[in-house]
Amino acid sequence: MSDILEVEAVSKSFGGVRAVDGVNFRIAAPGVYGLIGPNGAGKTTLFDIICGRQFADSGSIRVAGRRIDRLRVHQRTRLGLARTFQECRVLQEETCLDNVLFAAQDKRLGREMLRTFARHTAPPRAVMAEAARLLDLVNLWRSRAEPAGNLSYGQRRLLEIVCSLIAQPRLLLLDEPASGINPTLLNMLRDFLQRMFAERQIVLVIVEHNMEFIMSLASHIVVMHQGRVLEQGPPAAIAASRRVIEAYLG
Amino acid sequence: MRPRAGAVPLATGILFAAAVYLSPVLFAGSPYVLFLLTQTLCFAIIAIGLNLLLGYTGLVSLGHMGFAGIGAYVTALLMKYGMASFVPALAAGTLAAGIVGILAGMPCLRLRSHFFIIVTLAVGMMLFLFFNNLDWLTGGAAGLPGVPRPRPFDLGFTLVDPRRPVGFYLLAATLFLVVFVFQYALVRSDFGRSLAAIRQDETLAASRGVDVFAHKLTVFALSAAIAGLGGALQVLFLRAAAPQSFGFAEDINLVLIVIVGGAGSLFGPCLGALLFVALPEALRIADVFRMVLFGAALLALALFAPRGLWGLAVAAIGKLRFGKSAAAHVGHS
Amino acid sequence: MASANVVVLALVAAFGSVFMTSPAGAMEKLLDIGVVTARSGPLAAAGKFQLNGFQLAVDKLNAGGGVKIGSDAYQVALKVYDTHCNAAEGASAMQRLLSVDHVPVVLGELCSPTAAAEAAVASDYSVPLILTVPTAPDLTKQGNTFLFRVNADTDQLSKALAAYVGEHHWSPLSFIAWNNDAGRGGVNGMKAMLPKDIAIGYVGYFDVGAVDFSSDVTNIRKSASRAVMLLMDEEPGALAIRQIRDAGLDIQLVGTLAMGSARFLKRLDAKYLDGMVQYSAFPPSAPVPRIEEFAKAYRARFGEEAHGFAAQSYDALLLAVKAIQAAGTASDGAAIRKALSGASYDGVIGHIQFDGNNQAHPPVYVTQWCANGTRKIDFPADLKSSCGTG
Amino acid sequence: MTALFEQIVNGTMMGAIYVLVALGLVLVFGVMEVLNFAHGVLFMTGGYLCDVFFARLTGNYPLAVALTMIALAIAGMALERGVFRRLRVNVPMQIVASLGLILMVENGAVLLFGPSALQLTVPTVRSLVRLGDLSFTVQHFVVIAAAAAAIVALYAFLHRTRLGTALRATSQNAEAARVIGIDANRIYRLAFAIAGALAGLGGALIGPLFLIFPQMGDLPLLKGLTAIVLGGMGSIPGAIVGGFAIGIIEAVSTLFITTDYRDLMVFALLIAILLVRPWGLFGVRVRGDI
Repeated sequence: MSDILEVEAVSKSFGGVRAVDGVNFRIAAPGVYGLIGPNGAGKTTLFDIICGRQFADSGSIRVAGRRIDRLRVHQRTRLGLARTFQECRVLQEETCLDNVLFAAQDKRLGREMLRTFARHTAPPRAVMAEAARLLDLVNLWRSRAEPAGNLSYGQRRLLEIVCSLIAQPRLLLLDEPASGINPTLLNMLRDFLQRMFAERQIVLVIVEHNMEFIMSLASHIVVMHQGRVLEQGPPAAIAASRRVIEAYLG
Repeated sequence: MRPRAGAVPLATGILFAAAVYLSPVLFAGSPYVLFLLTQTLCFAIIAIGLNLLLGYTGLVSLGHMGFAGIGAYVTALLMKYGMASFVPALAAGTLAAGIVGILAGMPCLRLRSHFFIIVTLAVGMMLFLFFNNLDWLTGGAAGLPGVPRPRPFDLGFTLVDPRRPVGFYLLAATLFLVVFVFQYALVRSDFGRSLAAIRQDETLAASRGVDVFAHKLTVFALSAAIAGLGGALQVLFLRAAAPQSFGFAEDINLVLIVIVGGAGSLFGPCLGALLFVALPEALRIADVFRMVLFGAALLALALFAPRGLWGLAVAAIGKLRFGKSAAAHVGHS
Repeated sequence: MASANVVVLALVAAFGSVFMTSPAGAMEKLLDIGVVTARSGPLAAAGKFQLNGFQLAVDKLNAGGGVKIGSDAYQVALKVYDTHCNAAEGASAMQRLLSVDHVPVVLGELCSPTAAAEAAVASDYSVPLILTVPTAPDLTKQGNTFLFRVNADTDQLSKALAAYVGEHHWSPLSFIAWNNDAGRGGVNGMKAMLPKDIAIGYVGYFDVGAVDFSSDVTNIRKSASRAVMLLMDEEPGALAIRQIRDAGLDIQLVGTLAMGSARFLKRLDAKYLDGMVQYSAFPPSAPVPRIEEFAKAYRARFGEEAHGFAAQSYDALLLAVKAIQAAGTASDGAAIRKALSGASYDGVIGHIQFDGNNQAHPPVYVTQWCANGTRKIDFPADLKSSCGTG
Repeated sequence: MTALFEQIVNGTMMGAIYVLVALGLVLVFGVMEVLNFAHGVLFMTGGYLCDVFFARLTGNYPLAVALTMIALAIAGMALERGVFRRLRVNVPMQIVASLGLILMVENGAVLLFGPSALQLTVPTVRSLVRLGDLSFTVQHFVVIAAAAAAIVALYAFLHRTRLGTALRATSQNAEAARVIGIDANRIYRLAFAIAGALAGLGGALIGPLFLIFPQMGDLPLLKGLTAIVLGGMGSIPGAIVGGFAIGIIEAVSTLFITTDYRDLMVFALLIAILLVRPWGLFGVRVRGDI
C-alpha cells in the first residue's frame, strides 16, 4: 500500500533564489496535517506545486502511488486532490447552491456533451441531499439562492470548503483557511472540518499562520524554513522545538 | 428544484417561435421588411455563434466573420459549381468553419483576455486575405457572383421554395430556431455551467476539475461552426459572395451586435442583429454627423449599460411592472 | 422573464411599423429613378462624381420640360441610397427601391461584389439595373438579362493600354494596385491583354488606407522595370508617384482614368507627372464636340473639371429614360429591359450599344501628360493631338 | 543588397512609428489592464493637430510637434478620466467604448477638415538625402531620430524620477504599489498622458511624410497591438523590440513574398512565436499561467 501523498526532493528556484529546496515528506495515513513556517519559508510555492499551479524544477509528487507532478490541474483534481485558495475563490455570479452543485458535477467533456441533450439534466437526488446537508452544517442553506458574490468573506470561505468537499476528494489542501474570518465563523469552521474528517477519514493539509487554530486542529505538523522541511511531528513536540522557535524569531 | 439561470418559460418560447414563423404573414404586403428580417436571421445565427464564446465563455473574438466566411465560401463554391446540393453543401460549410475554428483555436486559446482578442483579430484578417487574394478560387476581391439558391423542399403538404422571398425566410427561420434551441440547451447544460465557471474564474474552474483548454476549444469550434452556418446562409440569400462581407469592418459590426444587444443573454444577440440590420436602413443616407452621434451613443452605452440593450430593456420593463425589486433580480438572469 | 414577452412583442411591432410605411403624398407626374452608390467611406469621392453625372442628366431633362411617357409628362427625380460598398446593404437598398419606391430602373454602383448582389435582386423584380462604374468582367457573364453595363470593363480598358505598352516595349512592367476589386481586376486584366514579349516585373497590392509604398518602390527598382502601372484612385496615386520619384526611381509611369485629370495635377507638381500615360474612358479636354459640351456644362454646374464616372453615369441615365419612353411605360421593367437591349445611343462617352451579355463597348483612350501640366491624346490614332487636349 | 539596405531603412522608419504606438498601449495596459482600441484616433488627431499648429498657426515644425504632444497628453488624460477608468473590469465594453470613440473622432475629423486627405508639407519632406542609387527624404531620418529620443526620454523618466518609478511599481504589482501609498488614479492619468503624447508624436511625424486622413491611425494601431503581443503584454522593452521587429520584418519580407500576403507573414510569425512563448518575447510568465 503506497502513501496517500508523497513529496520527494522537490525544488523550485526563482531567479537564483531557491524557494523550495529539496523538500521531502510523506503522508501515509488519513489525518489533519498542518504546514507552517515563517513568511518566505516556501509554503505557498510548495502548495502551488502540489496543486499544479506551478511546476517544480525537480523532484516528484505522488498521490496514492501515482506520479502527478507533470499533470495539469484538472487531472490532479480528478485523481482526488482538492484545494482551496488563499484569496478564496467561488463563482461570484452563481448562487451558493449552484456553486456546490457545480463542484459535484462530472466535468469530463465527453460526458458533459452527451448529457447536453438528455431529457433529465437535474442533479442526482443523493448529490442534492448531500449539498443541502453540508450547506446546512455551515449555516448557508438559508442563503442557498443568494449569489455567492453577495456573501461575507467568511461565508464565502465556508462555501469554498463545502464545494471542495462535495467532490469526495481523498486529499484536501487548504490555503490559510482561517485568515480574514471572524471568531464565530472560525469556530464553525473548526467544528466543520473536524466533523468532515471524522466522517470521511481523508487527508487534510492545512497551510496556516493562525497558530492557535492549527495547533488545535492538526494531528501532525510540518514546519518549513528557507525552502526546507525544518521539523515535523505532533503539535506538542513542535511547540516545544527550539529550532522552530528560533526560525520564527530569527 | 435547482434554480436554472436564464430559464425561458414555455410561453415565451412559443411566442418567440410564433413571432418568427408568422412574420411572413404579418408583413406579406412588404417584401422589403421580409428581406430585412431574413438578413436579420442570418446575422442572428452568426451572432449566436459568437455569443456562445463571448457572452457565455467570456472570450472576445474579433475574427469571427472569418469563420462565417469559411462557411460562406465553402457552401457557395460547392453550390455554384454544382458539386453538392444544398444540404450537404451547407453541412460541409458548417463543418469546414468548425475545423478551421479548431485549427485557429489551438494557438489562440493558449492566450488570455486581451492577448486573445488581438490574436483572433489577426486570425480574422488572415482569413480575409484568403477570401480577397485567392482570385482563382474565391473570385478574389471582385467577389463570387451567381451563387444559386437552394431548390424547393417538398414537405408533403406544401412546397417551400427558397428562391422566393417567403420560402427563403422560412428556411432561415427554421435554421435560426434550431440554432437558438441549440444555444438554449447548451448554456443550460452541465457543459454550459463549466463554460460559465471558466468565464467567472478560470483558475477555480480548473481546480474544480474542468479541462479548461478542451472546453474552450470545443466551444470555440462550435461557435465557429455556427458562424459558418450563418455566413453560408447569408451568401445563399444574397446570391453573391464578397470578401468585404467577411472583413474587419464586419468583425467589428458582429462584436457590436453581440455586446450592444446583450452578450450572455439568449435574446440579446438577436436584438442586436435586428438593430444593426435595421439601423443602417433607417439611416440609409447616413451623413457624417449622424455617425458622430452613433459613436456617442455607443460610448454612452458602454458607460451606462454594462449588460447591453437587452439587459437594459428587460430591466426597464421589469421595473415598470414589478417595481424595483424585480428589476434588481432580472440583472442576474 | 415575463418582461421578455413584452420586449419580443414590442420589437416585432416597432420593426414592422418603421419599415412598412412607404413615403406617401402627392407623387403624380414624378418619375423616380433609383440610384445606388457610396456616399461615405473611402469611395465617397468616386460616388460624388457618379451622383454629379446623374444630377446633371436630371437637370437637363427637367429644364427641357421633363419627360413624356405615352401621353403623360413627368419631372425626373433621383432616389439615392448609400450602399457603403457592402453586398448586404446593396441588396437591401435594391429591395427597398424595387418594392417600396417602385422605381422603373436602377442605376449606379461602384463596387463589383456589391453589384453582383444587387443584380440578383433586380432579376427577382424584373427591373433593369444599369451599372456605370464597376469593372469586373465576370459581372455581365452570369446570364442575368436584367443587368446592363455602360462603362468599359477592365478587359476593355486594358486592351488599348496593353497594346500601347507593347508598342513602346515597356518591359518589364510592374504594378502597384489596390487590393480590392478595381486593383486586382485591373492587374489581371492587363496581364491577360499584354503582348507575350512584355515581362511582368513586380506586382504589389496594398490595402485601401495604406500610405507607405516604400516596399513597392524597392521591389520595382530590384526588378529593373521600365514602367510601373498604378491601379488606384487619385489620393494614393499621387502619394505613390511622390514616393517613387523621391526615392530616385526614374521610371515610366502608367495610370488609370483617375490620373488624367486636373484634380490629380493639383496634388503634384507637373514635373512629377511629365510623360506619364493613362487609359481613360473620358479625356475631359478632348477636342470632341460632345465631350467639350459636357465638360462645359459640368464645370458650370459643379465648378470643376468633368470626371469619367460622371460622364458614364450621365449617359446611363439619359439612355434609361430613352428606353422608358421607347417602352412607353414607367412600370413594366421587362418592357424597359427589352427597349434597353435594343437601344443604340450616342452619348458623351461615345456610342453605346449592348452586346449579347448586355455589356456596352464605349471607346477607350490613352492620354499622356506634358511637361507643362497639360495632357494630350495618344490613342486612338485618329484623335492623336498636341498638348492641352487630353 | 541595395534592396535589403533600402528596406531596412524603410522598415526601421515604420518600426519607429509602431514603437511609439506600442509604447502608449503597453504603458496603459501595464498599469490598468485596459486596452485602448481607440489609441489610433489619438495618432490620427496628432496628424491633424500638427497640420493646424504648423500650417495654420506657427509655421515652425518642431514647435508644432511639441504643441501637438502637449494637446494629446491632455486629451489622453481626459479619456482616462471620462471613459476608461470606469471600464477597467468590463473588457467587452472597452471595445464598444473604443469603437464609439473611433466613430466620433474619425467622423468629427471629416466634419472639421473635409473628406479628402490633407497634405502637410514641412521642409524636411522637401529635401532629399542621396545614398548612391537610393534617395530618402530627410523626414525618414527625423522620424527615426525623434522616436529614438522619445524612447530614451521615456526610459530616463521611468528610471530616474520618483513618478516614473511609481508608474513602474504599479505596473509590476498594483496591489503592493497601493499598499505603499501610490495613488493609482494619478498613475493611470499619467500613463494615459504619456500614451497620448507618444501617439501624437507618431501622427505628427508620419503625417507630413504621407497623408493626414481620418483612418491614418488604423494601421499603426494594428501593428502596435501586434508588437505588444509579440514583445509580451506589459513589457516596455518588448514593445520596443516588437515594434522595430515588425517594421523591419514586414519591409524585408516583401523582398521574398508578394505584398498582399505581407500581413499574413507578420501574423503567422506572431502566432508561431506565441505557440512557443505564450507570454511573448519579453513578457513574464504569470503564476498559474501554465
